[in-house]
Order: sequence, then structure tokens, then C-alpha cells
Amino acid sequence: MMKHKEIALNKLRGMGDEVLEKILQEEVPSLKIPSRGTGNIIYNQDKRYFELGERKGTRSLGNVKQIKKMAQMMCVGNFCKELVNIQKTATMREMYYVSEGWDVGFDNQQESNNITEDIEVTLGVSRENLGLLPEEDGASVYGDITLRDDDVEFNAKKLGKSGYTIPPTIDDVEFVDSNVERIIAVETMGMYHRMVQEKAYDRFNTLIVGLKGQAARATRRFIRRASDELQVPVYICNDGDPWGFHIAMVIISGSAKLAHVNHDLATPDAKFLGVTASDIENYDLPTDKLKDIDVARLKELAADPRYKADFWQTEIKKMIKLGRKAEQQSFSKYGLEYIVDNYFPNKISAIEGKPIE
Amino acid sequence: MMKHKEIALNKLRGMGDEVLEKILQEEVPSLKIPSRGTGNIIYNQDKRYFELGERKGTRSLGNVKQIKKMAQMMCVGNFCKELVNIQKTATMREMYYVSEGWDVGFDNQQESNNITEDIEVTLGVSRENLGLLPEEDGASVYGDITLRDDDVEFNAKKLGKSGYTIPPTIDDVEFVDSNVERIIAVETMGMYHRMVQEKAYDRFNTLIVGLKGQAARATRRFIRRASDELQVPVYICNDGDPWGFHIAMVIISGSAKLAHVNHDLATPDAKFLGVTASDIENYDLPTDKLKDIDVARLKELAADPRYKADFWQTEIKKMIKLGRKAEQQSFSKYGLEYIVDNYFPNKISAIEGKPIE
Amino acid sequence: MERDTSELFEEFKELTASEFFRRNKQMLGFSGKIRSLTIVFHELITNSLDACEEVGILPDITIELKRLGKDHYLLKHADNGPGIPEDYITKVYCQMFAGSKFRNIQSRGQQGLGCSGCVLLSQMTTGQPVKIRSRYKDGNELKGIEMTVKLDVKKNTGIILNKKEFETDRTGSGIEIEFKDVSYSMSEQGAYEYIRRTVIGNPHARIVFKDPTGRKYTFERATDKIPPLPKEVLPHPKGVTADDIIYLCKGTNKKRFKNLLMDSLSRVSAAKIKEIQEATGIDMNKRPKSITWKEAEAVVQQFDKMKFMAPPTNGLKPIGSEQIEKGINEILLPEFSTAITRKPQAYRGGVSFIVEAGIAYGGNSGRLIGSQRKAEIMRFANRVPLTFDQGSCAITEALKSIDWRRYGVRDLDNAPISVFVNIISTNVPYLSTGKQSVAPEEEIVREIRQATMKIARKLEKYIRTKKAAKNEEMRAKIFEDLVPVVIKQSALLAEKDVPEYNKVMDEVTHKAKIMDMKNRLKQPEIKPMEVKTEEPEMRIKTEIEEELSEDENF
Amino acid sequence: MERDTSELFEEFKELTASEFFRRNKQMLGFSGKIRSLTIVFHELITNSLDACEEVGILPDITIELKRLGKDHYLLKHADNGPGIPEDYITKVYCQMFAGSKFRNIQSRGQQGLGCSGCVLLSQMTTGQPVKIRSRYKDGNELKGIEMTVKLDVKKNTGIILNKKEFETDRTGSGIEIEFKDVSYSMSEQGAYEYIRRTVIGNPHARIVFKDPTGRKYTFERATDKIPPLPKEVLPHPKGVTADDIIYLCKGTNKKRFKNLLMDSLSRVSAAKIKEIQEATGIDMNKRPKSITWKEAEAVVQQFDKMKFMAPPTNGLKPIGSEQIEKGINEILLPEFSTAITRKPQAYRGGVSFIVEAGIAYGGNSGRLIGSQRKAEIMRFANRVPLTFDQGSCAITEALKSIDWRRYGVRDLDNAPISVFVNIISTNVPYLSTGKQSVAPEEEIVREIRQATMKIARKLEKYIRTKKAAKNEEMRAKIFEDLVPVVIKQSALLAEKDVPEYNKVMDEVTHKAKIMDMKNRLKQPEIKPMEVKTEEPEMRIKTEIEEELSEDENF
Repeated sequence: MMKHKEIALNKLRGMGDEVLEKILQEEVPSLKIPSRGTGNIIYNQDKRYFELGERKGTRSLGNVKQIKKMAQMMCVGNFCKELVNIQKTATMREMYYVSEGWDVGFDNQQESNNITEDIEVTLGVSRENLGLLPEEDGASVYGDITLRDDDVEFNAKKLGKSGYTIPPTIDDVEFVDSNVERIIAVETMGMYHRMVQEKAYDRFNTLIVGLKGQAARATRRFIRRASDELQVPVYICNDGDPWGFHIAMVIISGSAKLAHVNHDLATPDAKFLGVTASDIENYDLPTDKLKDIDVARLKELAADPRYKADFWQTEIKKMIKLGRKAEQQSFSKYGLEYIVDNYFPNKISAIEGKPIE
Repeated sequence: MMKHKEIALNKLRGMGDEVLEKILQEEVPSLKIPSRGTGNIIYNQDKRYFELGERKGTRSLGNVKQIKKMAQMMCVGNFCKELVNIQKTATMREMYYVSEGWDVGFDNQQESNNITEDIEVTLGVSRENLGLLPEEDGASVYGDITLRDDDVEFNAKKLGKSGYTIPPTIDDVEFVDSNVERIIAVETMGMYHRMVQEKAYDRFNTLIVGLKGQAARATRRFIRRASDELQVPVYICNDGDPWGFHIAMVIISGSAKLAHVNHDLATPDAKFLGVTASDIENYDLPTDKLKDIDVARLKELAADPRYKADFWQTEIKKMIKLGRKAEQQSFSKYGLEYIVDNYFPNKISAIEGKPIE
Repeated sequence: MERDTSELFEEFKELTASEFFRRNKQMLGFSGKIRSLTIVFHELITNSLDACEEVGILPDITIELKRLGKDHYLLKHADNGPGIPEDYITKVYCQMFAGSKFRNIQSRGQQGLGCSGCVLLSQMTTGQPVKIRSRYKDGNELKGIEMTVKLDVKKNTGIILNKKEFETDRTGSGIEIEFKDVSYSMSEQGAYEYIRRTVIGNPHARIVFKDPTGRKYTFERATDKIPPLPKEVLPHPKGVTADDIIYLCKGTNKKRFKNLLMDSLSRVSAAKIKEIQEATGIDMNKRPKSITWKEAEAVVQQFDKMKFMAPPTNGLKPIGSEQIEKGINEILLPEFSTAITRKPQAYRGGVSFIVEAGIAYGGNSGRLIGSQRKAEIMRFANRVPLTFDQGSCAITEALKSIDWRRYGVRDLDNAPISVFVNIISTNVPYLSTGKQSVAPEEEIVREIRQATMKIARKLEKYIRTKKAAKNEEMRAKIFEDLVPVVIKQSALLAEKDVPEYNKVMDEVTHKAKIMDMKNRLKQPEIKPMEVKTEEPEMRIKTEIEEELSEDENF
Repeated sequence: MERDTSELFEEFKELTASEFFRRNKQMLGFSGKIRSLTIVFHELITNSLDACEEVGILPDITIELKRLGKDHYLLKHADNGPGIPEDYITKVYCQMFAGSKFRNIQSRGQQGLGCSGCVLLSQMTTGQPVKIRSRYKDGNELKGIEMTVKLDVKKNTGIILNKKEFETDRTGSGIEIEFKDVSYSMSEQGAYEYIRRTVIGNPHARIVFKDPTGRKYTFERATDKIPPLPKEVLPHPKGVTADDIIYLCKGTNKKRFKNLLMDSLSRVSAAKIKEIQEATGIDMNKRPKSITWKEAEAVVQQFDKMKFMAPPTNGLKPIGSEQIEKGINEILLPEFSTAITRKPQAYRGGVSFIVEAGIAYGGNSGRLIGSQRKAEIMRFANRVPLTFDQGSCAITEALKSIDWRRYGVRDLDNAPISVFVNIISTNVPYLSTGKQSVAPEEEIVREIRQATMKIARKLEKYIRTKKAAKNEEMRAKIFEDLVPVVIKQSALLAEKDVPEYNKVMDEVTHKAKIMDMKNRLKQPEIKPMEVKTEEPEMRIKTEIEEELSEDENF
């Protein structure tokens, strides 16, 4: 058994012990749970990502609104303890059904998700280490990297046009070998296939990551590990709108919601390549008008500590002033190959200070 | 160049010719387009899937509502002609942006999708053969099958826990070798990972297909080719509700919407394994109440020619009577392994008439 | 085409009041079949109640409605009031604009049109005369007289067709009167509901009503307390106009203006007269007949500037909160009820009024519509139910302006609530002829709001306590279910034995508190009112009717 | 506490009509300051219009309203009608229930309360007498008389304070009358809007109005056609009650019942009399006075069973669709207008009526609220604007029941539309005393619907044609843009040259059709009505007022 799984077991036992102790002293037991409220999510300037602060909430046996959650936490704890013991995993949905047999069930899936998160922050152990996995697969990866999962070894350039799909259990996968010089992540699978078709993996000697929108936990963990273990720069290219910006930023500096696990998920050295407001101007891209909700979101981003760098402040202001947004694929206006032939080489060369092809 | 691509080029040229001829005769030109309306979608009892009937609509240069679509068809035709000529593909989204430079653009993506479909049915050529591909990847596949895409050869049991992802260009992939005895497709990735974790691929000597909800065109094409080329039975296991039924049925007998390509996509020999209303009763599964919309949908299905078999009629009626539905993963009530240990062996053995493990 | 002027005026006519109202019966409230009949009930019942009250008798009213044909009814009404002296019978029943109620006194009827209007309607729709029976004290003697009369429309007087005396040992009056083009309805606007509300607003009255199906309802009185006799109240100076003063001056025998003012108005003292004389320079000893409009106006303007004691209120006799609660409880059997009688207030500076309000919640409160109980507003003015025109009424306006959610009633319209409001005044400001709604005078609306909000707070407290008790019980249940789970699961997690936890359980469930709240919610026992309903026996209908005709009241 | 019966009746009183209405002025429509003044305008204007019509004079009415203080006005009104003979002046202005309009004739006023009611209100609020000037033909002579009169409330008669004759060369009457507690408003319920609508409904009238700021509005007549004199219409047998027959019998000099019926009712021929006699067995030669209620009822029941010709309608004189359109066009300057005068119909079996309707769209139609034009409904009965109580009116009900979307009006309330409806009848079934709304009789509502829908179809056609023309233009533009694209792209696809395609282009764009439609949309020229508005010059106010007083009408 891996060491972090042993730690998890000990912490689970401790949670039960804490309640029993109080009962023996004829006191009403309660648990302290680090607050996940916005007030306790703090941006760490040095680490460049969000983490949880010191604030804690109490869940007391004597509170009518809290006791049910307390009972649920104990039940989930016992379920996880069993999973870790037998070295299996389950989806949240499976646990939801398993909970049918418990003394206290869940009203809905969201409730069980919340309780799981409560346990993660209380024990300081991630759900993956408790054997609970999300359903969703991660991104597609294409390019020269050799991986090993259990006994199987394979290279992500030799798996067909769709490449390698990052599994939820990415932490169990070993990075065996790679010679790429960089990693480029793109928001849409359309762009991913375009890059594969234009052989960008060879021309730029890069891994291509197709994010499929907001990056899953597994994708963020993969990018972080790739950045750490391959020691190459990571570039992210998304749609030129507040949502594209933020998909990149969650990869770079983590989300507020997962402040308790950002230390494993964030890749603070990753770089946003585009589409920027400057790109819209410089490349005269086809655009859509910013909707009210886009403008409101941009203003939110401008006030977010993750965006305090000059680059972001300038680009956000410029986009609001332009009043327009553009998609990644809008470069097709100049022909299908334009983005690979021109845009990527231009932008990456400028950052790296040398031609990349 | 492959032969079906040459046919496509000739048909595109013919469409232009037809218009020019009429102009030269000083007549108002029009095109005949096979109707895709419900009245022209006919269930073929022998073939066991939907196909288009004989009814055609006219698109005339003299009709104010039709001329714009006619102009768009001509522009899309020229774009596809170019794609086929240079042997590339593009996404619908890319074409949408490329159309910026055309004399007549699209108001939205849906409009360009419709026009593409008009061309498909008018020329009798599928969009894939015209170089236009959907963005979405297909299902995940895990199990012993060796494939070749371009020069790369690989086995879908050796690609990591997430398996092989079916690309939109599946028709360009060669099925090299396989020794599986069956194919099992499941609706959710949760169930897919459960089966991988429980080593169902070895225990049942099967390919596992994770559909991710409604099956993409590429997935349906893959299942059809696998059924034809590997000559093994295909089983589909989905949620026990009208939507799960229909995900299976679209794989089996095709959708009405794609009646013009069902001859390549439908797998009429595939079998629906469950979850059935009988399963809900026999396994005493945790259920949700049928919503009004579920009941309405079930009644629609009962009247659909694809569901006219006794099996379907009985199960639909039983479900309405029960008033309940159940998810695939609800077997977890009996423990995580129950579905692989009990349900699949029971059901498949019953169909095949022999133990499968 | 031009015609001569004198020719035009050949057709000039003068009408009597009866002729006028014959052409304009809607001005008497007679429009629509249901409304017409309800107005008839209203006129007859209020007359009886007023008459009994004036002589201090507990009212005992009998009404029978017989169906003679489609939209054709015979109504028999009788009371135990003082009766009407022979000479006045035709005036009361056959002369419009004649009556005894033109004084400034709290009374139900007021216009001198009630009885004669009913007779006019009867005559217009059936052509039949009406039969009147009056038993009254003539000196020390009791006299009974029965008359058959018609109304001479052209002359606005009565015609006696038949007259006979009879012996009697009590007083009272009664009428037998036929109508066509009217109809009996159980709706909120119908005659039955009118009687039911009358009983709620007049718990001292006993009413026996036999409906057209032969079913007999007996509403026994809820109290034997005879309501005090209302007194005439002199108008308050703040409430009179210059025209009123001129009108008083013309009708008086007084020799001096100052005596007229002091005797005809309330709160005008000799000191005030002096103040007026000094301020206006008008000679207060002048003969009233010589007072000019300018002088009258000057006096009224001076009134406006001066301070007077509030108008006298001893003339106003409210029902009283205790009696209201009794009336409400016995008819509606509510889960909770409360009532209030407020102190007198004045509107338009000089007309005093009293607002009374009651709320009934649960039980049979509200109106049953389909299977749901909806809120009902029971409006009264001087104890008389107001049935029509509720939209524009001060009572409706005041109640609608209240934010009922603040009193625990989420949606007033759909709550099982009856709200009772009665306005007592010598001069209720009715909005229209039919006297079916009260003008939304600012002071009246405010007072109704205040009164209702005051009792609504009690309702709120009741609803809140009831809810809190229910919540506490639910809360305890949750702990009883979940405490064992937490402890069992904790033990499993810690891999230890389950400890004893009774003490902690006791602490978290608060059992004592729940017992205490339940005690506080108990309501006093209510004795349901005796509404005797007698179904007609299954004999042929004429028999039943005959039996009733023998009732000695007719 | 018991009181003696006779004591109670010591207070018994008989009131005159004036006394009664003095206590109940709201029954005359006098409630609220704005409404009171509008009712005064209504009474005076309708009297003038009726009087002029009866003698075939084109009405010329002058009204001046002067502000004397807060809520205090002097109103001067004068017309060019036939005037009132000296003997009738106090009857018209000071006696309630007296009047010349009790015949069954289409007229604006009807109750004998109009002028005397105004005088009563004036006297009650100001104590002032009123000044009347009447110029009338006495035989062949023209006579002028000026009187200052008061109303004796206790006696319901007039008191002449002052009287003088003067010479005159024309006829007419005028009044100077003061009011307090009233107020002038520009709102939809106010006096100005009342005049504006009167002019639309009476395009033959000329009205000059000087408002309290000194601004003078002159509404010139839109037509010189004198409206025909309405005739008295005898009641139709289907519309009479037994009571009506008894009333007729009492008031007649006829010797025989059959003559009474034939002469007092319309459509009753000798043959019909025979039929009645045979069916009822009543001797038709009986003296009318001897007819009993039973017999009258039998006759009415027989009427119901018989067939009669529809009621005569020559007595009804509608405005006429052409005149209505004129009135609407000149006041509202609409983009489109249309009107209809329907054939006579009868309601309740025997009362004939005519519905007229008009629609104006665009221009100044509708009411300007903020910067948006909202729909307005202009209700009229016998050409008189109905201002209050619109909610319950047959006209409102009928118009609201129409699905306006079917006529191209997506949201009636927010469309720039004025809908005009006038109901003409000898007997408009008003809902209430104030005569401000018409009872929703089934036949009337249906007829208003039919009339309005008929003209709404014309509106729909206009809106549709307008929209179609716009669409055709847009259509042509589309072809001009896209035909070249299709042909160019086809050539590229076929890898051939682009051919000549002018002929095909001509065929698909339909240019001729567009020109034709544009021609059809043209409206006839409208000459805007001359509403002369003269602002007061900037001199001191009293000067302006003095100047006006010299106006010879006063």
C-alpha cells in the first residue's frame, strides 16, 4: 500500500475517535471543518495560486441543521476506509447508490459531493486518495510521451488520431520518457484535430493537449505533472473571451473551489498564449459582440488577484474597450492552416526568443 | 484518391451544371432536395432501420425564402470541392469561419449544419466524404483489438486505463486483428471504468465501449464496422429509462434524423441488454419516479416502428406501469462488483445459451 | 323644421317621487334578480332591527320565502317591534321620502325609501297590493290592524283597499308581499348569506327563516343582552357646511342665532359663541332667519380655526368585542378567534365613528369554494351586512393594504380566514345610493387598518406558536433518528465499542420545552351556536306551505 | 328604557325631492371634485344640444370657466337654442323631477334633474343664487328675460329674487353659476376632454370654451348639416310590462282599451287586437280604467307569444358614418380612419337601438401617455360622451372581447388607436344613476362587437397592405443581392463561364407589383379641424376677464 493511502486510513480513524472521546466525557461532540467560503479562500502571492486560510466552521451533534451532515460524514468515512483497504475506486454516483443501504442517505448527488468535499478539507486528504473518482475523463493528448499504467507501456503518438485520453486515475500512471520541447493545450477538439492534421506535434516538437472546455481535475493534474517531470514550458491557447481566459487561468493558478488541492493541480508557470484582445486587433479576427454577461465576467476577472499581472489587466481592458470576442477557430478566416503555419510559430517564438520550427 | 471521393467531386460539379443549364434556357433554376421531413423518413422492415423515401422538395431561385439557401449550398459545394481536392478535412465550425469570406454567409452554426445536410441528401454523399467532420470524438474502447491509423498500429488493451478514443475519421482506420468474442457498450464512463477495474475485458473476452451518452456518428460507425468485420455479437447496456432505451435503439436501428446515412451507421443485430423494467423488478433496483416527460417519451417510443418487437412493447408497458426508472450504476446498491460479478454474466449467458466466464 | 318654443313646453311635466323611481328603480338598488331580492331582505330586516332597538326589545324576526313560479315569490315577514300606528301605515309603506329616521342617530336604515321602495318593486312586477299587519300600543291599549294597500304612483301616496282591526296581546308588524323578476340564491350576494351575516353582526337577534324549498333555519340569539338605545347626536361644528347652517336657520323657531347654534350643534358653549362673535363681528343675537350666506360662511370658517372638544360619542353603541367574538365563534367554530372594539374617532373633522374588527381562523372560517377554504371579508356598517360593491369600499381597501405576510398569513385570499369589520357612526359615508360600500375616508381607512393590525398581531402570535411547537417536535425526531447513527459510525471508524450516550441525547432534544408550548396553544371550549335546520318532511309541498301559513305571525 | 310608539312617530317627516337630494347629492353624480364639475358641464351642454336639435338650430355654445379661489369657480354658459318661456324658468332650474323630456324620444338628457341639480349643487356649496338669461319667441315676438333665482329646498320650487326684461334679436338661454368644492382637470375624466369628445360626437356643434387660465379654445363645426329632429317613438309591445299597461290605462282619456293599445304602442294593428281578444278573452272595448292587473299580465303574455313588426326606427337619428369620419379625422389627423353606422336592432325584444363605430389609427389617435400613444376608447350614448365607470360598460366589454390580434393589432392597449362607439336609442339602458355606462345587454354587446369587427377588418386590410408593400420591397432587394451569387458559384462548381441572366432576374423581382401596392395605400387629404387656441395676452388677469364679460351672450 502506498504511503499516502496509509495516512488517509489513520486520519479517518482519528475522525471517529474525536467524536467518541466527547461522548465518553458526556459532552456534545463537534467537528471543526476548514471553511470553504469565499472569505477563507486566499490567494498566495508567492505560490501563485489559491489556498485555504485558517478559518474553520463547527459541525455539532447538537445542531439540528448540522447533525445530518455529521452522520453523513461518518458514513462516507467508513465507505472510503473500505475502498482504500481493498485498493479499489468508486465514482461519486456509485457511492450515492451504495449509500441506499446506509442509516442515513443522501437527498441528491450534490449533497454527497458536498460531504465528500467536507471530508477532503477536514482530513487534508484528496478524494482520489480516498478512492473516490469523478466520472469524467480528462483531456486528449497527442505527441511523443511514453507512459506506463499498471503493466502497460505506450506512446501518445502511436495511439491513433484521437491520441491518449487522461484517465481519472492519472496519479497511478508513470511518465516513462519524453523528448518534447513544449506542451500546447487548446480549448476545443476542433483545434486539437487541426493541429494533429497539420502535424504540429512534429513541427513544434510538442505535446498537444485537447482540453474539451474547462479542464478536468485529471487534466490539471497531468499538466502539472508534465510541467514538473518533463521540465518544459506549457502554453495554453483558448477562445478569446472571458471564459477562454479563465479556462487557462484555472490551469495556471487553480480554482477557488478547489483551493484545498491546488498545491497538486495548479501549474503557475504555464503561459496563456491567446486568443488575446491584441490578437483580435493584430489579426483582424472575425468576432462576436461581447454580451452583457461577458462584460460583467471580464470586470470580475479584472478584480481577481490571479489576473493582477499587467498582461492580463491590459488585455482585459482592451477587450472591454473593443467590445468584441473571438474564437480560436476564427483564424480559419485566413484558411484552415493559417493558425498552425503562422499564429503559433509567431507567438511562441516571441516568448521563447527563437524560431521554433 | 479513393474512389468515393472522386464520385463526390463529380456530383458537386453536376449540381453547378444543373443551375447553369436552366439559366441558359432563360428559366428559373431550381434544385430537387430529398425531403428530410418526418413524412419522408421510412422505417425499412427488412433492413431494420430508417431510410429516406422518394419525396423531394424544391429549392427555387425564384422563392425569397429559398434563394439564400440555394446560394449557401453553392458556396458550401465549392468549399467541399476544394477540401476533397487537397485531401484535408475541416470542422463545421471552421467552415463557418471560412464562410466569412464568401458572398453569402451564415447567420449561425445551425444554418451551416442544415445546408451541409441538404448537400449530403441531394448528392447522396456523406459529409465525411465531403471532408466535413464533427468536432466531437467518439466513444472510448477498451479490449483486445488491433487497429491501424495511417502508419501507426496499436492494441486497445494497451493504451492505458482510458483506452482508445474513436476519432471522427474512423473510416480511415483499419481493423487489423481481434480475438474478442463480443462487444459490450455501456452508457456512462462510470460504468466503463467499473468494467475496466473489474477486468471484464478478460473475464468476458469482450471489447468495452464507453458511449458517453448518445452515441456519436463515429461511435455508431465503429460499432457497425466492428459488428461486420469482427463478426461478434454486440450488447448495449444503458440506464433503464426512455433515454437509455433510445441511445441503444439509435445504435441498433439508426436515427430518423440521419436516415440518409443509416445504411452505414445502424447495427440492426446489436442487442439491448438492459437496464429493463424487468431488471428493475427482478433485481429490486433503487429507482426514481418517472417524470411526466419520461412517460410521454415512453409512449412515443411504444408507437415508434423501431420498437414494435414484443420485447420492447412489453418492457415499455411494464415501465409505465411500474412508474419508475433506474440507472445502470444503481446495481451498486448490492456492492460495486455486483454488476460485473452477477448481472452481466446472467444476462449474456441467457442470450448466448452458455456460461461466458 | 323649426318648432315654436311654447309648443316644446306643452310637454313639460312634473313627476312625483314615486313616478321618478318607477322610471329609475336601479337608484333604489333594484338591479339584477339576486340583488333585488337581497335588497328587499335588507330593507325589511334593518327596519325591524331598528324598530326593536328604539324601544328596547330583543328582536324576533320571522321570514318565509315561498316560490310561486319562475322568478316569482311571496315573502312573509314579521317582527316583534313596536308596530306602526294606523295613521302612519300608508306613509311608511306607500310614500317615498317619508320616514322617521332623518335624525342624526346611529341607525341601520336612513333614507325614507326602504319599505316604500319594496312596495313599489312589488307593484311594478306583480301589480298586487300588499298586506300589512301592525300591532301597537295606543295609549295603554294594544291595538291590531290589518290593511291591504296599494301605492298610488301618480300621487306618491297609499290607497287602502281593505282594513280590519283585530285583537292582540303583543306588538309587532308584518308584511306579505309578492315579487316577480327576483331570484333566491345561496351565493355570497344572496339572501341566505345576508341573514347569516346579520346574525353574526347582531348576536342579540333571533331570526327564523324558511327558504323556498321548505327548509327552516332557526338562528337563536347568542346573547340576551339588549343593546343600549342609540342616542341622537347633534352635529359637530367641524362637520357642518354653510348650507347646513342656512338650512338650520330656516327651519328653526329659535329667536337668537346663538341659541340655535348652541342647541343644534354639539360642543358649542357660550364661551365659543363669544369667541365667534369677536372673530367674525356677527351679532349672535340676530334672528336666525336673517343670517346671510356670507355670515354662515364666516361662521363655518371660524369653526375651522377654533378648537372644539371631540364630537360626543355616547350616541354610538358598538356591538362590543366580546359579543363579536361570541357571534363569530358560534357560527364559524374557528380554531382561533379574536375581536376588538376601538375607541371613537372622527372623520372629516367632525363625524365620530367607531371601528370594530374580528378575525376567525381555521374551523369553518372563510368561504368553502370547491374543496378549498378561501378568505372572506364580512363588511358591516352599523351592524348591517354590506353585500355589494366591495371593490371600492373603505373596508376592502384597508384590509387589502395590510401586508398579511407580516402576520403569518402568506396568501390572504387562500387562507381559511374570516375578517369581520363593523363601522358604527351616526353618519356612515356611503359611496352610493345602495349603501353597499363605505367611502374610503382617510381616517376611516386608517382606523380599520389599525384595528385589524392590532388583532392580526394576536393571530400572528397564535400561528407562530403553533408552528414553533410543530417545529420543535420535528426537531426532536431528527435527533432521535440521527444521534445513534453518528455514534455507531464513529465507533466503526475508530474501530472501538459504542459508548453510552443517553445524557447527550437528552441535552439535544429539549423535551421540556415542547411540553410547555403545547400547553400554551390550548383554546377555550366553544359551544356551537344553535342553528336549527329543519328539513321539510316528505309530504306534498302544498301541505308544508299551508302548515306554515298558520303561523300566528302572519 | 321602552319608549311609546306614538312618541317614535312624532319625529315622522316627509321630505321634498330637493331635500332628499340635498342629503344625497352623490345620487346626482356629484361625488369627487373633478367628477362634479364634469357632470355640471355634461348637464348644461346636453341640455343646449337637445334644445337646439328640437327646433332645428345649429348649436353654438359658449362656456367660460373662471377661477375665483381654491376649488371655487364661476361658470358662464350660453347657447343659441329656443330659450325658455318666462313661466318655465324656475321649473327648469329650480324644481326637481320637472322636465320636458319624459317622452319616449332619443335625447341626451332624460331625468328632469339636470339643471335643477346643478343649481342645487351651486347653492349647497356657495349659497349664491344663479343668474338666468332666456331669449325666446313669444308668439311672433322675441322676448328677453333675465332672472336671479334661488332654489327653495324645503318646497322644491324656485324663488325669483330679481327679474328684468331686455330686448333681443335672437333666441337662446344662458346661466351664470358659481361652485365650490369642484375642480378643473385636463385628465381623461375632466371637463376639457368632455368638450373635446362632445365635438367629435356632434360635428355639427360649435363650442367656444375659455378655460380658467384664460386660454380660449374654439371648436368650429365640421359640418353645417343640421341633424334631423328625432321623433317620439311609441313603445313596442315586446318591451312593455304589465305595470306599464296599467300606468297607461290610468293616465289616458281614451274610452276603449283597444284604442289605447293601438295609439300608445307601436305595431299594434286592429288585426292584432282581434288576435289578442281571441286569445285572452278580454273585451277590448272595455274602458281602460277598468283593466285589472291580471288582464294586463294576460295581454303582456300574449304579446310575448305574438309576432310583431320590428320596432319603428325612424325616430332614431344616428350621426352617420360620414360625419363620424369627419369628426375623427379633423380632430385626430389619423393615418387611417373608418366608421360605420349599423342598421337598427332591438334589445330585450322591443327597444330599438343603433350602434355606430369608428376607428382612427396613427397620427394623433390614442392618448399620449408619457411619450407613448396608448389606445383610447371613446364611449358615447346618443352622442353624449360617457366619462366614468368604464369598467362595467357594454362598450368596454364588447371591445375587450374582440381578439384584436386578428385585425393586425398585436396589443390593443399600447397601439396608437382611438375607438369610437356611439349607441343611439330612445331608451339607452344605463347601468347607474350617473348615466355613465351602458348595461351589457346581450344584443347591444353583440352589435357593438359586430360593428367594430366590421371596421376592424378594414383597419386590418390597411395594416396588412402597408406591411405587404414593405415586404415586397425587402423581397426584391434579396433577389438583387443573391441571384448573382448563385449563378457565379454554380459556374465555379461546374467549372464553366458565368452566363447572361437579366431575364431571370426580372422575372423573380416583380417590380410592377410593388408600384401597384404603393398606389393603393394613399389616403385622401385631410383638412385639420380649426381648433383655434388663443392664449391670453400678457396683461393683468382682471383685464382679460372684464373683456370677456362684455361678450353679448352673458
